[in-house]
Amino acid sequence: MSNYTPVELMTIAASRALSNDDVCFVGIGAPSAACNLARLTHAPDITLIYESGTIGTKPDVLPLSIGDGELCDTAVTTVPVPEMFRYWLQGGRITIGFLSAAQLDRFGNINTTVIGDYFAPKVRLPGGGGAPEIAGSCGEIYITMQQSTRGFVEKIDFFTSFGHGTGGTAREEIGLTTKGPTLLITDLAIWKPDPATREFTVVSLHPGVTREQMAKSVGWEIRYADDVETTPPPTEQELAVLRDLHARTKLAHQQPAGA
Amino acid sequence: MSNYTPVELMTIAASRALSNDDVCFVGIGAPSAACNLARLTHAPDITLIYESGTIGTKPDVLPLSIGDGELCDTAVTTVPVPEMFRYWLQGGRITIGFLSAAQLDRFGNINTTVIGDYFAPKVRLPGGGGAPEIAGSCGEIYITMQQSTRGFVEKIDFFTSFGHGTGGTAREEIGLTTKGPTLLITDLAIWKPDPATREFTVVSLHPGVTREQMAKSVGWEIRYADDVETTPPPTEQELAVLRDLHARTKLAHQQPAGA
Amino acid sequence: MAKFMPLRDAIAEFLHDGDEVAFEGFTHLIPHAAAHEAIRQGRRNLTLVRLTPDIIYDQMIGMGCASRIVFSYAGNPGVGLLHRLRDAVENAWPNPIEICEHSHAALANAYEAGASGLHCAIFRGYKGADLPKVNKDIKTVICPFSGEELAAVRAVRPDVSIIHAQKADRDGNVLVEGIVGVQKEAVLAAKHAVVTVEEVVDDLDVHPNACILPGWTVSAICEVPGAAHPSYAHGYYGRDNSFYLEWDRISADRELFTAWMKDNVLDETPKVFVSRVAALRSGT
Amino acid sequence: MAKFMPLRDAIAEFLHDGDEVAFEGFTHLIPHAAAHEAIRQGRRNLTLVRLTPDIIYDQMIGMGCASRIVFSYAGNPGVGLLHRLRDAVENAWPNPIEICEHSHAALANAYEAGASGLHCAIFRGYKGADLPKVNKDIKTVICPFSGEELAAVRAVRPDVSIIHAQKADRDGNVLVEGIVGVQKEAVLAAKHAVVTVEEVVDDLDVHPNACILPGWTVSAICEVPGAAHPSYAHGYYGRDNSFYLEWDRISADRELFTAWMKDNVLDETPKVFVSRVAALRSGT
Repeated sequence: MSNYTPVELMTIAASRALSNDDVCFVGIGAPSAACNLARLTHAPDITLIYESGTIGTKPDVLPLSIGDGELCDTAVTTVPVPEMFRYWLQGGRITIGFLSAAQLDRFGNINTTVIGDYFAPKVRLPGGGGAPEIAGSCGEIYITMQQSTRGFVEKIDFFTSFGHGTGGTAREEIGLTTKGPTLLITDLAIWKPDPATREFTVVSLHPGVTREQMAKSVGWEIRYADDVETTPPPTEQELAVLRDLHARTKLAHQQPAGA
Repeated sequence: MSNYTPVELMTIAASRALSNDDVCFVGIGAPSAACNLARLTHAPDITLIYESGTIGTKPDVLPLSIGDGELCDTAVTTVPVPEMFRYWLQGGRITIGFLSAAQLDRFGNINTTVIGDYFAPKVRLPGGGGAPEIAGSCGEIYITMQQSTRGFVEKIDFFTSFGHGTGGTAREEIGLTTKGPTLLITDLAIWKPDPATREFTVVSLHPGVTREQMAKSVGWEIRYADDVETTPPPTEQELAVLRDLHARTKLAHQQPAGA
Repeated sequence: MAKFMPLRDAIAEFLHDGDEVAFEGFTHLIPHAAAHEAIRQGRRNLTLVRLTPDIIYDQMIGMGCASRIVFSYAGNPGVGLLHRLRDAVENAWPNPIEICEHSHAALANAYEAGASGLHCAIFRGYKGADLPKVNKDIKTVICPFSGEELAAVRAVRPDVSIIHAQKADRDGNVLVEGIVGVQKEAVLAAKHAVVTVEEVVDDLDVHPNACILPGWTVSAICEVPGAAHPSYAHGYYGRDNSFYLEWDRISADRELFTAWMKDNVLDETPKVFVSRVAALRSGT
Repeated sequence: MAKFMPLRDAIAEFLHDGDEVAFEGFTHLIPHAAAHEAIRQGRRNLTLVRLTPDIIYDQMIGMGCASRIVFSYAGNPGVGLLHRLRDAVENAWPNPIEICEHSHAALANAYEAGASGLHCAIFRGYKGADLPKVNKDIKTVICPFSGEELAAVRAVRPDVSIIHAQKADRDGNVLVEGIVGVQKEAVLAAKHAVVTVEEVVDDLDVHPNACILPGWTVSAICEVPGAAHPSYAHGYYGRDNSFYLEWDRISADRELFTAWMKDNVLDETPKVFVSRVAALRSGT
């Protein structure tokens, strides 16, 4: 199966990292696709939670926003947003939170706030939304993001959410008891933090990806695991289910909902 | 109309103090009867709230407990108990809270916790329930209670909820911005706090009640207003509506609800 | 993930001697059948948490299950005092009992904080009251914006919370409806939750914002119709107000109480509850 | 007590220049018609509070209504950035705008504190994040039981909150259903509340724990069918996802934006909304 895009493999690889017992705090975009792909393939009982308050949702098409009607219609229950953040996220009930970034550093620290100075930004990005507390309160964090030197930077301009700080025991030192970023899945590779330094280390390259290609897309000196694997390509079923999901979604978003 | 009991007049006098625009935090017993009597007579749009979470309730019979099904069935909405105390009581939305007491002093301080020492009580009473925060967060407090030297005491054994403390500006001094007890309605009289000292002062005696009778039922030297009135006796309508309510209630509580 | 099991097994597996346990339900949906099961199994040294100890804890305390109680209103609602609780506090019968006393607002906030994964709650309360002098779980915090002194209370985070609810579906999702009290908070604050339900159904058939506890937040579900008696289950049966009045008489006397508990609790099973509510079911 | 009135009169009476106002609705039930009315009436120097500024505040900011914004996520959900908000922040067009930025958890807690009559909320958050360095409304409090350092944020207590809801009954009781966001908190935190509804009905016909705002908590109710467009109203019409995509194009250019606002807002009335959702109504 070679007829797939890098983003498709990124999504599929992320879905494989999820299990039936997970309770996921889902963001829009690749995480939403990955979580629903997992639900539609190997993890039918996975619990998906969107920050709009929808718990145990099973959308037939991917939502455009975090609060599409589809999410509420198919949820076990829908709670107010303050409750979502207090009882469900802060309450420590989420096993995996997904985050993405405009800028990411080697320790999984994330910026989605500004490029440049905060008070005179070059680019004003959307900001943190749920991310600062997702990063702190979920059992662990998976990051999905396409590699580019603009995004994978030596130093981020703003700490929107904390990953492993300067590495090592930085999380424990500021009182965080959760694991933080444990997995980084990109369009080119799979990365995991080094057990001691917490620096993201490449553990698997997607089929056909070279170390030269990697170096050109990352703004720091990449560390590789001793034994770098090759990411298994998508299976026919994974790809078919993902593409069906995207096709249904595209159709739904192009026309008025009631038409 | 002379054929009424002192407790009936107490209840009726309390109901007269309520208006259509009031939002009342209702306790069980005389307050519940008074509030519902007001609703069934001169204040049909009064809002009654019970601490069980029932807002805008219109019971046909008086509840035995603070959370009878009747309260929920007839409410505009029913909210969780934490929300009741946070958004509705602490949020400053209640105009009048009703309290009663096992022991009451001349400044409207209330004890419903223990008689005797807290850690080795002579009588262990029920405790405060909602009272400590009702006393602080409602716009004003009405107290209904039958007079007796056991209940109307020089010094209460435990401050379950704060009235006017030692009088004067005691409330302001501890940071309370609400009015506290503004009305005390008993089986014998109507009392209001002196504007300066905040000591409860008799402003109206119920028909036929003498000052000698008053002195025998109160454990402190009673102050009277310069111009003590006589409480108007119940009207025929007030008494009829109250007795109907009690008759319906008695019937409902004596037999299983579904029979 | 919720396991469906007999009540006897659920209490045996999830409630242990020495546990801090909350049997919750604010006048409505009080889990009496579960409490009776705990009494039958002879639990000891429990810390019992509940806003309104009510008949349910009067029975557990009188039967010697508890060494500590956390509460905010210890009365038989609308009837009078709780004689067994009084006897324990005033006379140490059948054993001494330690008390941790709050207001409703404080204890409701403490559950909310527990459900929120915090160790404390802040609120405007206890001003001028004496409870802060006798309860070390009440402190103060200064609001950093207004300078106001607020009450702070220790969160309630029980080992087990036990509630009764109307329905569960086959995935273990639980519906609580009507006067919902602090049940959701109690379940989410606890390490384990045991839920008795009136019935297990294919589909809860509710509106989107109903009070639902997803199956993965619950440890055990036990189908016990009538399990709230003499409390009630909105939509199923009414409150047995006459029993609340009757309890005042039964509980006033140690021997009468002991005999009643033997006949109606020790020698019974959860199956008896369905017959106790038969006459209380109405058309609704 | 809620007054039933035309939207134009409600905005004229309850929203004034310089007010702090929250137009709330978390992706669902966003009160677009009310925002358009505020734009038409030329409100200035507003402090706009909202978790997700979204198209609604992109329009108000681009039209010069706001001098300050309090928010937690400034994107066009699922589409991209908000061009008018960016233009204001980056280039002070049409006027400079001050920002007070939070996380969702912080701002949701801040509304909850406002509804609770407090001046601050505490929660576990912002650990290791930079926002506390740039927002003076974020401080810390030490939990007096665990010693944990918690984030404290200033409560949101708007002059006016404006929401859209499904229904009101003739007593002014308002039903919000589906994704309820922070609307209840926004209304209860504010001095005044204006509510647009899809319809006014005799009986809300809901279950006991539905999200209801009693009539006495609301200042004005305005019947404006379709008022949430391009957002949606659960049970009435779907989200106009294609318009959210289209907004990216319209808002990217100042002139195109200005022309669009003239044609579709300044020269229109609230009556237009019902036609905008006609094609989005489904069988549900």
